[in-house]
Amino acid sequence: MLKKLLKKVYSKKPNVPEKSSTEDILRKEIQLDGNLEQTLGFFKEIYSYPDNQDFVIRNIHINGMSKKAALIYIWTITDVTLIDQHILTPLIRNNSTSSKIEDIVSIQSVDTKNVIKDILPEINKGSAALIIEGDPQAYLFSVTNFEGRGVEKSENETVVKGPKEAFTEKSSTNISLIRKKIKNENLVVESLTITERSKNDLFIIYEKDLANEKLVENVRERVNSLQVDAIQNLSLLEQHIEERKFSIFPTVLYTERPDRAASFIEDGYIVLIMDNSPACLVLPATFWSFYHSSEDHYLRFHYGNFTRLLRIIALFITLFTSAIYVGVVTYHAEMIPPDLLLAIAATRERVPFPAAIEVIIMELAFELIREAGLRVPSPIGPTIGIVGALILGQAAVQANIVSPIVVIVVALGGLSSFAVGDISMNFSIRLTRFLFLLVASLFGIYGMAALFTFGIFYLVSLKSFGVPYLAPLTPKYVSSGDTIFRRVLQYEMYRPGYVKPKDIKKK
Amino acid sequence: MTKQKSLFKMLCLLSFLLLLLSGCWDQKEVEKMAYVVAIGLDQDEEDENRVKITYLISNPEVGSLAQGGGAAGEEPPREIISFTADDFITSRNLANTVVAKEITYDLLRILVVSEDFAKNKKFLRWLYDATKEREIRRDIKILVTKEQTSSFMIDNQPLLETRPHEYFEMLFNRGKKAGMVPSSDLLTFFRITEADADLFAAAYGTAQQNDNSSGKNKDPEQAIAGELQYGGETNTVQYAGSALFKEGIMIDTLTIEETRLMFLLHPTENPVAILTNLPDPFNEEYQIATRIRPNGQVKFDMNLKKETPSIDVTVPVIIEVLTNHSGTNFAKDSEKRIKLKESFEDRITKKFEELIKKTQDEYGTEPFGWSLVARKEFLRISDWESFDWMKTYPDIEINVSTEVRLGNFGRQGEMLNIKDVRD
Amino acid sequence: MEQSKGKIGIKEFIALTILMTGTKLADDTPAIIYEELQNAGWIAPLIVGALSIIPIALLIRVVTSYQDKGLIQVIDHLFGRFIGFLIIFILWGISFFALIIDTAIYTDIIGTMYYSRTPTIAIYALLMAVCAYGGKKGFEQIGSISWAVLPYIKVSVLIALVLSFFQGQTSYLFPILGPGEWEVIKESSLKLSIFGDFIFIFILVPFIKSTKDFNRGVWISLCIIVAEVTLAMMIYVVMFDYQSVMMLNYPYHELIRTVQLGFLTNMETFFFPFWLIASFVRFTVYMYIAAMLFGRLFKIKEFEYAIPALATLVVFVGSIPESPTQSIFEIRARLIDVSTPIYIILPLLIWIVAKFKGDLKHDKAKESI
Amino acid sequence: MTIIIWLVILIVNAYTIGFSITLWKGDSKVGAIAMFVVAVAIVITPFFSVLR
Repeated sequence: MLKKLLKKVYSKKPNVPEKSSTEDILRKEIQLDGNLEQTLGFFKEIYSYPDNQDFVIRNIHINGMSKKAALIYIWTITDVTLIDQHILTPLIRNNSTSSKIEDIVSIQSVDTKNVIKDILPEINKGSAALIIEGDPQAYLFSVTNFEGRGVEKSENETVVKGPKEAFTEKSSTNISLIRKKIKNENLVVESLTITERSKNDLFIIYEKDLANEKLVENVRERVNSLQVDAIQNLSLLEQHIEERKFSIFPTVLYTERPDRAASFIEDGYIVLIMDNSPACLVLPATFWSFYHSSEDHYLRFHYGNFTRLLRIIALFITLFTSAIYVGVVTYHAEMIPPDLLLAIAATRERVPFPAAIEVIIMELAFELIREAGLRVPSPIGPTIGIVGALILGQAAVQANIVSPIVVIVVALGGLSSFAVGDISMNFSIRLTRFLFLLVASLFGIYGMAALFTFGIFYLVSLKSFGVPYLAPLTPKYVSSGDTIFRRVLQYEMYRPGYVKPKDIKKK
Repeated sequence: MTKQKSLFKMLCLLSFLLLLLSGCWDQKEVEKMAYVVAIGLDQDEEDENRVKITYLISNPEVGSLAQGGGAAGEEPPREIISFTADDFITSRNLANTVVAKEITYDLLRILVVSEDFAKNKKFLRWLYDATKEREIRRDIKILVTKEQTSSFMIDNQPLLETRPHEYFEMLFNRGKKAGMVPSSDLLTFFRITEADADLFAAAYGTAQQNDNSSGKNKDPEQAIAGELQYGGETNTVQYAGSALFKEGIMIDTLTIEETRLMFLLHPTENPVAILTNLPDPFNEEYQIATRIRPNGQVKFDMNLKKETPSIDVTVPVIIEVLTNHSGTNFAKDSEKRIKLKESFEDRITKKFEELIKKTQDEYGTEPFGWSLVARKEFLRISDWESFDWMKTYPDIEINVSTEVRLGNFGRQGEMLNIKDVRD
Repeated sequence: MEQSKGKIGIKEFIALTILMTGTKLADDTPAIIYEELQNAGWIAPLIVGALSIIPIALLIRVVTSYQDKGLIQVIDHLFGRFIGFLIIFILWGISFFALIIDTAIYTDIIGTMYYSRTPTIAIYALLMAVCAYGGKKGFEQIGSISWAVLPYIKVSVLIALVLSFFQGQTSYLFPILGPGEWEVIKESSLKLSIFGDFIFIFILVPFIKSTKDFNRGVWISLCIIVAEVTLAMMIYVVMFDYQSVMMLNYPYHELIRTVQLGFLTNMETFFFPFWLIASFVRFTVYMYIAAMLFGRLFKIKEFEYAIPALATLVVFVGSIPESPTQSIFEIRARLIDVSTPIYIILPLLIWIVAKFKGDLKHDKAKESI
Repeated sequence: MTIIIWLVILIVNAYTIGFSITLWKGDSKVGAIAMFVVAVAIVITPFFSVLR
């Protein structure tokens, strides 16, 4: 009911006077008719020339044809030297009368379009359009050159042993990074324009003979049904396509490592890539894909599983330490070994707050240090460490605001939280930790057990694109058995059954 | 159905939040608690139906090096209060007239009972209060003191262990390993009292040293707490020997030696090693220091269906010789070794027989836990109950034998013959 | 690899059955058994398990001969509208009543053993809130969660039992026959309905992937449960001796309060959460079954929506009896006695009617071809 | 505490009766009646237990 009401409020159209754009839309439907002046006029209108600074109209006279012509492009996203050397120079120097444009220009790909609507997106993508007097079509030369970083090291998902390269903001680079790993004609890169105003492109990448068609169709449908003006990048897209927007757990994996993406594609998953995102989205994602890291498989069997063990321990420490401390100290003091109990009691003697408040204060302080450390300009970075360690640790204890044991408990939990690499999962665990803390301070271990059961029910009922969140642990599926621990590579024989790949067995 | 769904979600959330808001009933902050480590129980002098309760409360600030402790060093390690109450459950509130913090039994380690009170018929009723109270565990220990528990606690001032719970824990662990006192926990007390067959042995201690002359030159083995003479700068409290309870009432005490023999005869409770002196068969003047260890399970051969039931008990022990004052070289002489073995066997068997005779004649039942072994001879509980161990025991014919196996003769086997040196 | 929607596999099924019935070793069921059987209490689960084979075999014979039909549908089919309604009403009555009594007992355990100052209603409400939430999620989820948590719960129980085994004395088990062999057999057959939950499991047949899985799952879980409960009952005696164990209300909780491991002397808070999770899952299953029967009785297709209301009702009804430790103990002991005949008679009745109608013969003929 | 219990009763009752109405409008009149009985029981039983 409440949700419905809220929905109503949100979906209500704000009452703002809107200017009709029918005129613009009509203009885009116009076919080219060979009248150069008129056509250029349209383009100038559409691109608000000369206000628009990077829109260029270069008027030229083609000698051989003795015709007037104009080259239209956006210079910021085109390769200007390419235009100069391979389009302008040949056209101007050309003398033969009969030559076709395709024969004069020495550019890789030439296309012709005759409706303005079709030409616009091409120009927007960085093509140059040549319009010639008396010719009812436009020649489109692909001279795209978006700026972007080169391929760099991945920063958020670092590994010691394994490839270091990461995705960049340029989708073509990203696709080539994946193609470098999967040299197979079955790798399909579908392209879709998903937004109405900014015309953002999305690439859906999967292996045709592996990925389940229903799944691909499901993704396509969900993406196509988006009615949004603009989605700049994948981080935003993720929130548009996920099933449960209010769920505390992520259901789409966001990774910046091409090797990880490639291995997911090889298991029959689907990968989404967009411009402007130095990462990709992997669908569907289970709990395990957030818990794993690519290094687990690069390391040898025992080493990999050791890190897995550490990570699961860290996960539980993060979730439970502070909650257990509060629960045990306030409700189950008898379970603490007597010496420790007396030590806790002694240090807490002069602390003015109840244990729960004390821990919450420290937890908040830790989260603050963490957030501030992330946002602080790097020259000032070291100060955060000093402030954090000295003021919040040392001084708070000496000032009797917190007891030293709480500092240990919180620091342990905070430290462990870094072991879970995935940023979304990291957040969900850190948030859940506060829930546990709250419940523990009100109901002790009983409350924690209740919340835990509640949480598992919740996890089990989650689905990501039709895949149960805890699969293949439960419900059981044929899979490589890669859950909390991994197997020896040779025994990981099956692709995960829950994505229903067309070919279950790996060779 | 969406209506129900959203409503349901709201309901879940709301009721959960409300539950959260109204929580914290059992919450207690650790620093607002007074941790009772030992409870003393005495008979109130005036009213038969009331008890005098002594609390030994531990001060958490002592012995912690935590920052902000401030003047912790100057606070005493413990607080002792005694008062009269109806029982030790309601006494928790009564204590708050003196102690500011809430009394908790979370750290309760030991229940101290004075000998007078333990011999009282009503004692059992008060002790059974412990089964009702949630905070009292079944693994706490029972100690019987010779004097009033309140004075015992005050006189008990351990010098090295400042924290009282640590003191009691270590004392009992060590005492049990050395075979000086029985382990005497509440769980066993209840079990034995309920089974109504055996005697329960509780640890015995006192803070008063017996000054009368009879104790002066006594063999330490024959002593119980209070009869040993210690000099030097130490705590006056002694723990030695055991107090026997029959049907929940204390009937007698056992000396250190008897306690140790009891351990050796017990089918399950075995001490790790007993250090003791046995007479030297080669020279009456000297004693041989030995370490006695049980060598496997005590063997029983019970024949209870006869008119006069009989039990054959075989106690296997390993004896290591630690000193050899007479200088007899038995390490290398097999004949002498056999003689030594036989003398040990005789000696120990004789002791066993004496003790068993005492239990049969004086107590009517045994503290060795033999009834558990005897139970195996019966198929049904009704048979066992009609056999009535406690009634039958004095008439049972008991044959004890000891199987001695000589262990090592110390690090250096051969001894210097002192007589030869003095020549 | 087609995903069968809402159905659970054999692993989940076994896990669910074990949690549903096996958790009984940790409430007051042992106390009810010990009351009559003294130290021979551990023989009771063996006998009950052996006797349970008959009704279970009969039910399996009947229910699995209908494709994809659960006990409810089979009863409907065999007895017609009116009598079918009556039988299902009785089943619902038992399940709902058992749910109320058992949750009340568990609330009491939590209250008396761990949270003595918290009002019963708060403990009760939290317990039922979690169960209602779980029940609402549907059967597949309940199956999944049972499988996910089962290993940890069983490991914790096993640790507790093994630790106490070393602290106890096996000689407490003697005299081995307790009150006498006839007494043991008589009393344990009267307690037959401790495993009465197995009847309700047959309601779940349509949710299991295949009848073969169901068939195997039932037998495997019966074996595991019998072994587990027997072991637990034995160890309670080994730990406390029969005189004391007869006086304890909740032996498992006394046990975990008494065991110790090295420097950890008070370990109950380690075992308590696992027991809690097991109880949550157990009552979720109960809740789901009760709601399902309720839905069938009153023709409510989406019976999951009735769960919150029923859960609230359980809380209010369950907190009616005063001094619950004793009064509910008596009610529960009586419920076990009352439902024992039903546990025997109903499967027999179903089998006879099915035989009479000729449904089984038909099936047998099919099998022989 | 009483206020909270009443609040819970209120919410659950609203929910139950809502469900009952949906059932009535749907195909199951018997179910609607049963749910209504449950709703009434939820109001009555507290007087014998928590609000005693």
